[in-house]
Amino acid sequence: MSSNEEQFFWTGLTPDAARKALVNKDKSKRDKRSSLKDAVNRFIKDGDNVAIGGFVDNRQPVAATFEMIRHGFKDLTLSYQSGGMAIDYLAGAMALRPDHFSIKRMEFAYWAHESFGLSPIFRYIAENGMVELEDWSNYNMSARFKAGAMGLTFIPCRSPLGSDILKKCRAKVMDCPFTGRPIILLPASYPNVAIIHVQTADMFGNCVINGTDATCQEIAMAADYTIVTCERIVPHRVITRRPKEIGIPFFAVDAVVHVPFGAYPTNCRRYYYFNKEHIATFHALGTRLRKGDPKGLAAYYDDYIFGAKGFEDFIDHFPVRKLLEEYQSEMQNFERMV
Amino acid sequence: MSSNEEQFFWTGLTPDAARKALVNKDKSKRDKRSSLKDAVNRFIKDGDNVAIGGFVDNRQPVAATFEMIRHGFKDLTLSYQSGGMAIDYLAGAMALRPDHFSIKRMEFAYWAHESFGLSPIFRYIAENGMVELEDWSNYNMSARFKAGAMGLTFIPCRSPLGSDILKKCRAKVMDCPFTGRPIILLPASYPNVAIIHVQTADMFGNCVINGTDATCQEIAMAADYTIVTCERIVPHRVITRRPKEIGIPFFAVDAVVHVPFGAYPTNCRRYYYFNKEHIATFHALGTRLRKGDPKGLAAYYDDYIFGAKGFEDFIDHFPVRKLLEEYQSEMQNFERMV
Amino acid sequence: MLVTSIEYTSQEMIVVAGARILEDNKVVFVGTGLPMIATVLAIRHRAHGIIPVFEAGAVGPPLEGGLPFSVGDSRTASRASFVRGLNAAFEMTQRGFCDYGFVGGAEIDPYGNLNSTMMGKFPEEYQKPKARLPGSGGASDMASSCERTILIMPHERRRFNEKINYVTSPGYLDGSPGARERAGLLGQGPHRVITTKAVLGFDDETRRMKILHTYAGETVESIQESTGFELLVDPDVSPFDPPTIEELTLIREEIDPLGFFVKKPVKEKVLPNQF
Amino acid sequence: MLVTSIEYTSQEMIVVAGARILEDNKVVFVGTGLPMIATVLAIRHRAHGIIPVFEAGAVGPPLEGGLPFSVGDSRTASRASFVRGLNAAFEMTQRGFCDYGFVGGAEIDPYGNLNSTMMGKFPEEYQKPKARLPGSGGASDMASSCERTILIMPHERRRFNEKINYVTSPGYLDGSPGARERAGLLGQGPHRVITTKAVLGFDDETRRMKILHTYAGETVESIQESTGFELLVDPDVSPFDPPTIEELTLIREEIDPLGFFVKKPVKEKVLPNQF
Repeated sequence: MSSNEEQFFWTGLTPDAARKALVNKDKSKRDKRSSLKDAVNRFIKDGDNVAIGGFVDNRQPVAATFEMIRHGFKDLTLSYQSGGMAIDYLAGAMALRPDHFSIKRMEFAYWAHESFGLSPIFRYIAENGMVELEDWSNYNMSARFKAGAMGLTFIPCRSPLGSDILKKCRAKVMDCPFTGRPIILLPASYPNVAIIHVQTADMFGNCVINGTDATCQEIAMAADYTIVTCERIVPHRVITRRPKEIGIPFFAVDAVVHVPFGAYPTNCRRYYYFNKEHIATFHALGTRLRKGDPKGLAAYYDDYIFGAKGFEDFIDHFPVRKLLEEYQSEMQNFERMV
Repeated sequence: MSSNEEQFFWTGLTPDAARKALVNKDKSKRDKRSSLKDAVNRFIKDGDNVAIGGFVDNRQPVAATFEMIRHGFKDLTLSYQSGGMAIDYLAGAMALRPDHFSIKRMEFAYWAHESFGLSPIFRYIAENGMVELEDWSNYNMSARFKAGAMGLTFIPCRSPLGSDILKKCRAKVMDCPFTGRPIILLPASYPNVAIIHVQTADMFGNCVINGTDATCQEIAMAADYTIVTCERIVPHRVITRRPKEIGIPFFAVDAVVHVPFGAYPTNCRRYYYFNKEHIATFHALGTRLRKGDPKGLAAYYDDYIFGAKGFEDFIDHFPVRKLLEEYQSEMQNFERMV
Repeated sequence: MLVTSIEYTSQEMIVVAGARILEDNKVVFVGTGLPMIATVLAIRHRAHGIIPVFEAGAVGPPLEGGLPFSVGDSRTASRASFVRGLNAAFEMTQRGFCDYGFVGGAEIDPYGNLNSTMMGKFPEEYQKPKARLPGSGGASDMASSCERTILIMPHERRRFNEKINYVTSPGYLDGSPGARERAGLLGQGPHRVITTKAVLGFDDETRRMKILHTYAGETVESIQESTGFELLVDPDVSPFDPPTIEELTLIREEIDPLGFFVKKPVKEKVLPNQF
Repeated sequence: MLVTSIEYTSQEMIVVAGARILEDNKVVFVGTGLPMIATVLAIRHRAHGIIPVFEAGAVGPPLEGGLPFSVGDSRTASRASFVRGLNAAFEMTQRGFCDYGFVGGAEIDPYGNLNSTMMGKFPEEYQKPKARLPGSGGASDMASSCERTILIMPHERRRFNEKINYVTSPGYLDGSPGARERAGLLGQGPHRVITTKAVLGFDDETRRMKILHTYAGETVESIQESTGFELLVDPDVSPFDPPTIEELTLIREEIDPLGFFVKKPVKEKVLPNQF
C-alpha cells in the first residue's frame, strides 16, 4: 500500500485490501444457503461499512436489518444512495438502545420516504448530531459503488459541480487532462458488507431482480461480503435458462437466505406493493420519538423486532388479508400474467 | 469549447459536440423503420468515425457494411473492440476499389477470426501501410465507448499499464489522486455513426439482444447516429412486456432496418451459427489478394456486393438447406425450446 | 353566456401549471412528488408523447396504472422501454438524453439554486443542522446534467431567499455570465419555476428570477410579498389560466382519486412531502 | 506387464498440459484458441468446478454443447450464470474476480511479456509492420488484471526472444522487483507457460522463465535449443506425463470429433490460429 492510499480516508476497505480479499476468496459454485442469523453473525462485524440495497422504499432489505438489530452492532457506517425503511429501522434501533446498536457514520444521498413523507427518525438523529454525515448525490453514491465494482480507485462524474455537496465530501475536483475543464473524481466505495433483497436466487447466489436494479449489482460486486435475501429460491438449471435475466452472478454473493416478504412493508416488484398504512404508523411513532416520547417506538421494536425470533414472527403480525391486499396491488402493477 | 479540447485530437465528435448534437435531437418515440439504403445514405458521410457492433464473428453488422460498400465512402475511421467479417468486408472494398471506398484510420483492439484464423486482408492493408492504426485493448475500446455513453471525457482503467499499446495511443497516464499510483485515463469515443445488428427491435428502436451484448449498448449511446438492423421487428407492446430484456432504448436509435440474416455468415444467437465454409472461402480469396492476386476477391465483391441490389440478393446465393444447417446448429446451442 | 365556477386548491393549480409547461415529445427526468403528478397529468391530458425517465432506472413507461408512490416503484417499471438501475439513468442524463429535469426543493434563491439538504449555518452546523432535510437524492444530478430544469416549489416567503442555507442542486450559481460552464456543468440550467402562485423564468442577462405569469387571485405585488428576494417582472407578464374542468376531473377522478397526493378543496389532507 | 502405446500430436500434448495445470473451482478467464480447448478438457475430465469467464461477457457456462469457435459465440452463453458484454467481463476482472487468465500469444520474452500485435521495429514500423498480428483483443487486459496468468505458446525458437518486437500483454515487464506494482498493475503476473515441449514457470527473484517439466521425448537441452533466450532450470525439473488414453479419447471423440481445433496424428490439418 502506498503512503497516499493510507493518507486518504477510506471507509470500508481500501482498493488494495478489497482486491486482496477478493483474490483470496473461494469463488467456487457452492451451496450458500444460510439462515439469516448465521449470515449476519458470520459476515458483519462492529465498525463495518454496510451498504444497503434497494432504492427508498423499494426492495429495502428489511429482514436483514431486523436481524442486524437483534444481533447488535457498534459503530457501523451505512452506505446507500436513497434510503427508506431499512435506514429508519437501523437508526431507530440506535435511538432506542445506543448501547446495543450504533451507527457512527452515513454516506448517502437521500433518506426520506418520497410520497410517504420525511423521516422523523432522520431528523431526530441528525438534528441531535448523533451520526457523522457525508452527503452525496444519488449518482455520486451509485457511481462510487460502480467504481468499486470495477476495481477502480475513483470514477469521474460531472454532478453536482458548483454545489455545496462538494465542500464536505471526499470527492476531488480536477481539470480534465483532455479538455481542461473541471471534473469531479469520486472515490470508489468498497463496503465491508452489502445487504440486498431480491426476488429470485439459486443456491449458488445467482440473482434475478425484477423492476429497478437500483444499485444492487454494483454494491454486491464492490462489497467484501454480500448477503442476499430472496422471495424464492429456484434450482440452478431453472435460473440459467435465461442467463441474461441474472442480475448478480453467484461469485459476488456469500450468503443466500430464503426470506419471503423480506422487503415488507416496502415494495417488492412482482410480490407485494407498499404497506402504506404500516409505513405511516411507523413514521407516526418516529415523530413521537422526535418530540420526546420514545415509548411507542420502543413498544414497536419490542413487539416486532426484539421480541420476534425471526422475520416470520414479524410477518405473522399481519393478517393474511392485508398481505393479500399488497399482493393484489402489485399484481395490478405487473405487466404480464404470471 | 475550451482550447484544450480543441488541442486534443478527437476522432468522431468532441464531447461538447456530441452533447450538443444529442440535446438538439428529436428523441421522441416515432416510427424509425427505414430501408438500409436510406439509412446509410442519410446517416453516414465521408470522413465519419463509424463504430462497428458485435464481437469478432458474432453479430457483425454485415448487411450494413455491404450497403456502405455499395454506397461508397471516403476516409472513414472504423472504431471497434474485436472485429471480424464486417471489417474484412469494408477493408476488402478499399483494397479493390480505393477510389470508391476508403478507410483512413482504425481504432481497435483485434482484427482476426479466432478459430477461423488470421485476416489476410488485415495483413495486406497493414503491411502495406494503407490505414492509420491505433491499437488498444478490448477493455480500452469498450470502456472508451462506455465513457462516451456516460457523457464523460475520459474513464480510468488499469490495463494494459506497462505495455507498448500506451506508447502509440492517445491514452494518458496519471498518478491517481487518491492512491498516488499510475492509472490510465482513456479518452471517450463519440463515433459519428454506430452500425449494429440485433435479434429483435420495435419500430421505435427498442432492441433486444440475445447472447453477448458485446459493446452494442455503449456504442449506440455514444454515437451521434445509430443504425440498427434486426432479424425481426415486433410490436412495441410485445417488446415492452419484458422491459428488462431491452438492451438498447429507442432514443439511442435513429434507424430500424428489418434485415433477416443481417449478420450472416457470422453467428447470430438464436437465429444462425457461423457459416464456417463461407468464412473460409472468403479468407482464401483474401490470402490470394495478399499474395498479389485480387481477381478472386474482386469476383466475390462483384457477385455478392456490387452486383447485388440488396442484402436479400446476397442471401439468395445460399441454398436453403445451407441456411437451415446454420439454423439447426444454432438451435442446438440455444438453451431452451423456442 | 354561462360561466362555470369550480373550487380548486393551490396544489391542484401547481400540478396543472407544471403539466402545461411540459413540452410534448420531450424526454423528462421526473423527480418525486409533485413533478411526478404533473407529468402524469401532462401525459394523460395533452402531451401523450412525453418520455418520462425515472432515476431508479425506468425509461418511457406509459404510467397507465395508478400514480407511482416512488420514482423507483413497480408502477414506473411496467411496460417501460428500458429498465436498469440508477447508474444507467444518470449516465444517460449526463450524456444528454434528458431534455428536461423536473424537480422540487425546499428552498430556492434568485438564481434557481435549490436546497433540499439542511436548514442552519453551513458548514458550521452541517453535522447538527437546525432542520435536516432528506438530501439531494437525484435532484442535484438532474440540475447538473439535464439540458434544462423545471423547478416546482410551494410559494412561501421563507422558502425564497436571496441566500439559501445550502446549495444542493446547482441553478445559475452566482448568476455571473458562464458560471455553469465554468463550474464544468453541462446542462443550460433552470428554465421555469412553478409555484403555488406564479410561473417564473429567469432573466437572460442577470439570471435572476422573474415573474412570467400570475395565477388567478395573485398579482405581481402579492407574489413579491411572498418572496424573500426581489423578483424581476417580465414586460409581458400575463395571467395564467386557472385549471380547466377537464384537468381537475383528470386529477380527481383518474390520477389521484383518493386524494393521496393532491389536496382537494373539501377534505383537508396533509401535504405529502415533495422532495 | 502390458504397456499401451498411442500416438499423439504436440497440439494434443499442449491441450492436455493446459488442462492439467488448471486448478479446480477457480475462476478462469479463457482466451480464444488452445486455452478454450484446454479449459473444456479440464472441465470435462477432472476439474468440473472450473468457472470459465469469456471476455464477450459470459460467466460460468457449463459448455455442454460443442466447442465454441469464438469466446463470444452462442455456445459460451448457453446456461451461463451471467451474460452481459465486454465491459462487464473486464470490470469484474479488474475488480479481482478472475483467479487465472489463460491466454496465448505469438512471441514471448523471458519475463512472460507477450506480443500479439506486430513483427518489425517498434515504434518505427508500427504503421507498416513486417507482419501484422491481430492485436491485443482481451489478452493485455487479462495479463494486467487477472490475478495470475497461464500462457500457452507453440515452442519455436523464433517465438521465444530475449527482446520481443512489441509488448502487447504485460508479464513481469523488465523483471525488476516490483515492476508490475510500480507500473500500476493489479495481478501478480505469469504463473506458467505451457508449450509444445515443456511446462515452464518463473524464478521468484529474477522473474525469468524456467523449465519445470519436460514432455516425453524432450530434454532440458532440446527445449533450450528451441528457445531464443537462456532458460533457467528448476532444481526439481521433472518429466511431464504424456496424455492418457482417457484424455485423448475425450479430445478426439467428445470435444473435437472433427479435428477442427486440435491436430490428430493421422490426418494432417492446418493449425487454427491461436491468438
